[in-house]
Amino acid sequence: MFSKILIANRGEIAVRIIRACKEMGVATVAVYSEADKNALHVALADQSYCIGGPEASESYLNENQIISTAILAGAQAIHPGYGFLSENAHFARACRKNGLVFIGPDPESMERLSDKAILKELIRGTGLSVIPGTKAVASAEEARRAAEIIGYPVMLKPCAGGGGRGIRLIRSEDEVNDAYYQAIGEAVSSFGDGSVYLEKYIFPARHVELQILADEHGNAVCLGDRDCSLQRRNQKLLEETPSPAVDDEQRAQIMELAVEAVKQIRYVGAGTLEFLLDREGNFWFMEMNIRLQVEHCVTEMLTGIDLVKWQIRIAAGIPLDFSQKDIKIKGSAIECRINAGSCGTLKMLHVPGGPSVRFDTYLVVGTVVSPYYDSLLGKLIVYAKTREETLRKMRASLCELVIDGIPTNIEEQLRIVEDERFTSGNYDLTFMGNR
Amino acid sequence: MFSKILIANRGEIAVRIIRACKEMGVATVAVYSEADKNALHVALADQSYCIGGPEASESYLNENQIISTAILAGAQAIHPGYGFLSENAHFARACRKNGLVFIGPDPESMERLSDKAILKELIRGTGLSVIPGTKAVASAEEARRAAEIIGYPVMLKPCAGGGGRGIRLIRSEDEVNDAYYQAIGEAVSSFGDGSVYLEKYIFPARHVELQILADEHGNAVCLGDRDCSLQRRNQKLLEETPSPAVDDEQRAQIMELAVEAVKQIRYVGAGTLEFLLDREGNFWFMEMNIRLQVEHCVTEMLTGIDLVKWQIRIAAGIPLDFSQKDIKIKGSAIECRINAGSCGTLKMLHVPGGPSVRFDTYLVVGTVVSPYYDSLLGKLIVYAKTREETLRKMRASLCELVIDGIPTNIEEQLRIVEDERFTSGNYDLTFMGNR
Amino acid sequence: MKETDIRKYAELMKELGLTGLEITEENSKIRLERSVSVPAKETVYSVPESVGDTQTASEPKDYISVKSPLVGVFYAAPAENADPYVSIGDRVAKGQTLCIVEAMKLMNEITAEVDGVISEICVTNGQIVEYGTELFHIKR
Amino acid sequence: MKETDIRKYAELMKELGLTGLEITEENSKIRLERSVSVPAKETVYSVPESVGDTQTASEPKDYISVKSPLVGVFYAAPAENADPYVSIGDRVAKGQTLCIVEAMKLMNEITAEVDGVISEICVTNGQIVEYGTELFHIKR
Repeated sequence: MFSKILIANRGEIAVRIIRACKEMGVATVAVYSEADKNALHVALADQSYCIGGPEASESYLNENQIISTAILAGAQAIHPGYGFLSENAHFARACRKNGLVFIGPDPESMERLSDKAILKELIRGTGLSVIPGTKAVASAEEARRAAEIIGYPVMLKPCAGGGGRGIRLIRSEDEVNDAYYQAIGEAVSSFGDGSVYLEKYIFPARHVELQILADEHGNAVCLGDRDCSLQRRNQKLLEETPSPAVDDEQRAQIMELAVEAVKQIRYVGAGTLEFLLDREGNFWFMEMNIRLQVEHCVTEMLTGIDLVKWQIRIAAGIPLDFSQKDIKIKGSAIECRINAGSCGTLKMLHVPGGPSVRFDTYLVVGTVVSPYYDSLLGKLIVYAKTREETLRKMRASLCELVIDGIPTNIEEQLRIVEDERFTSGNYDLTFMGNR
Repeated sequence: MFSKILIANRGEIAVRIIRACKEMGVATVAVYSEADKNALHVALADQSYCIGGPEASESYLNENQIISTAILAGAQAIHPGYGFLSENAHFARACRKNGLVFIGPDPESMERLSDKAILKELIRGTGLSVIPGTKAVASAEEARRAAEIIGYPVMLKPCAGGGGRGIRLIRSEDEVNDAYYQAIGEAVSSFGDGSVYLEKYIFPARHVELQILADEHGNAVCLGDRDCSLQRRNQKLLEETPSPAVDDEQRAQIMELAVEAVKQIRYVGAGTLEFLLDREGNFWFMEMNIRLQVEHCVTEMLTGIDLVKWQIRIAAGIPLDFSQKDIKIKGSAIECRINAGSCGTLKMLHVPGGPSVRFDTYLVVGTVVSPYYDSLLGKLIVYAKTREETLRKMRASLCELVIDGIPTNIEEQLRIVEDERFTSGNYDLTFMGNR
Repeated sequence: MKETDIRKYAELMKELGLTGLEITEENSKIRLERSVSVPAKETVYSVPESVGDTQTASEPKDYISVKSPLVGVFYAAPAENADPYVSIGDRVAKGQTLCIVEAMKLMNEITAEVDGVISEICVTNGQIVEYGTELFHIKR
Repeated sequence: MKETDIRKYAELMKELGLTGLEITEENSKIRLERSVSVPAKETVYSVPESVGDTQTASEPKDYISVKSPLVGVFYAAPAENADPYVSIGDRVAKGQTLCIVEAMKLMNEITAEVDGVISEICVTNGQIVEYGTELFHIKR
């Protein structure tokens, strides 16, 4: 096991990881930008080093500075959290070169799995269904032929794209030509790369993902699913486990397939398989996240398994001490992301409490929310034996939560939690007015 | 089920009960004294009524005012919390007379079980061992004869006593005479009643108690044990479950006996059987608490069962929906009571977080700790899979907890949690220098 | 005293973190006071309205408050169609019944503690009143 | 009353933790008051010492700070037994090497940005420095 870990992140996830380390008896090194010198993660860690200016590129994305600090401070491993360097194979390789353990998959896996085409090829071989689609199409004619085979509606997506930008929907054959040239133009102007590919358009759909833990010794376990259909412009707002759209039998089936797939691709670490779930109950594989997710906490509340600790243990070569049969999917857990509406300074914080209420945050009185980083202030997570009770608990907790001095989306979350579509469980990706 | 409940209490337990009601969809009525008008429980409840002056006798112990408020507000039941009216059979009877449900046992049970002699008689018949002792002894000679049978050392206790006052230890026959007359004198001057009784002195001993839930339908379940040996002058400071002094086999045995005993005495509600555990592993029954305990939360963290909600459901006649085999004693939970050292006004509060960390409190910025009520500010409770990890988690959480403006015992709790006797689990009632 | 001097002193106080400054020179005297940084109390958890106004206690009053000694229902009259015990402007004598607060079927008569004139009736007939709710103002 | 006197008294109050000071001399009298109560901001979660002094930024400075542009180990000299690059009192020219900060086996030379005289060396040989740690003061 490691005796000292550097946390290459900030905000609530840095706090979360530092706390996990303390509970494991592992010393912690925080790094921070000039904008974060008064931040909670800096105060909580055993050692803290300022590594650069407020811009992430100067600090939290500054690979050399972070590795150099880890070496100087005597850390053996680096936890990247989520975002920033967490999916950066170059950084993982640099860690290894400097004798540091990157807490995540090895750089070769990262490269292999970050190439969508390779990943889909790999997954197709495991028994999971991949969304039908093409590689880059060279002409409108080729797009038309492919669409014929896949079946309308289809989507044209930029190969170099991301974040939902530059996507065109094609409902029938006569729309192909115009859409193709518009998509190419947009792809060039947005990403400097005009190649586009075709994919089956699954609608209406829910975003359902499966949490995986896999160790070096060939053990892999699936910790259930999460429904993340509540998004605005591809940003998740609220997540729950288990998904109200998936019945126990379906869940058991897809979990088994997922474990099998992860074993086949020899993945090691914490990971997430993301699917689109259609009305007929088919799971269409979209992509794999090879890091901790923001919403990992709902899975922790449901299963009682600490994902951060297991990430660290797996990186240290420790085998999982539980197996699939130990995972009980009982009750219901919901997370509401509490985001800042704009910058501000925290004047007062009141956090709801009681059994199975958790608020993961970096807020302390005086915390300044600066424009440099994302708007996530904290995550309110509650668990209860039934979804109905969990909903009431979330409502009560949202009502009790007070964040004074920073505009937040608490009111919006309350409206979502009280929305009939949400309470009935009958919602999909269109909930927030998305396509 | 009730649609509205009045909470006849204040502080952290009133907040705890109100939150439980919100999660159950039950409306809440708070009552408060003039000293508590800015208190959190007043702000959280759906309705709040001032019922009297700061002295508890004028407010939280004012039976008529509380019942009258319940009737006016349209509450169907009253939850008394702990302390105040929670063990008051007269109040429970007054509730019933006014068509209100008292959330606790019925007044007849309360009277029967609050008489120590009757209770011990009842328990003796159930298979549990009661501490050997006498009823009131009429002379020094009678005391000597009884001590001969019980075996030295013995204790002389005032019949009217409580809180550990006026107790005398007798190690051998020649101490009986002096002790007897001293004890009588002290009992007269302290309690106005000179009758004393004899009890076997169990030393060294641990205070171990068992949590029970029993419904009207004859179901009774034991939710494991709690070790409360860490006391100062009979005040519990820190509690843990399971007790490190009890092995699994012993635990299974005593839990079974306890369930049997509770069924035999036909107890209904949440209750606690308190024992002294001697070095040979014998459980000696001391007394029964017929209400919620302060330390109920460690049991909740270990078992995942919400005791407050079940108290309310049981009072509404709902049968337990789980049985003994569903109760898994896995992992370890510890509670540190955070007490005020003196009065003050809260300037700033920072609460530790993360998985399985809970802080039940009534503190919000501006809260005034007044001299009228007890010193409990909050309860820090943590849970982890092993006792070692729970200890580390508690240390980290105590270090992170900041209560600014009110002197507290956080430092003392840290010293306890780091004390070798505590970490090894090898402690008893003498820990804090008690006899 | 010149305005510029006052400005100078005020600036100085701010810079030096003073809350008071008094200067007496020959036959002139100046005294400045300021309050520093907003006290923490103002960020306090909002108090529910039912709690009532705490400030009145500290203000000087030219009347005596009659407060409810218990939680109950306020009745201005002895029976439904009867005249109220008192109206605004009525002269009342110490010990005179002013109203009834009903709790648990018991009619609790609230009496005047002083002689005086009813200057305000603070509650309405049938209203639930708490411990400490103001019922009447009596002017001596 | 002279501004310098008021300043002097205020400083004294701060140092001695006084909340009031009144001086009567011949025909002048001065009274100063300050509140000690720690402002709310200072009760904030304590900042670790490594963060450095934030106040210096706002104070007027008569020197140029040379700060470390990276995390690393500070070396005053090019080799173990060599003379240090600069000492206090040395005149330095813009572009002149002042020290080395080593990170990941790379020796990063830190150079003077202005001509001037070294008035202070803020760190010691072999010390770990962070981004922004002050290394030297240079007086122009």
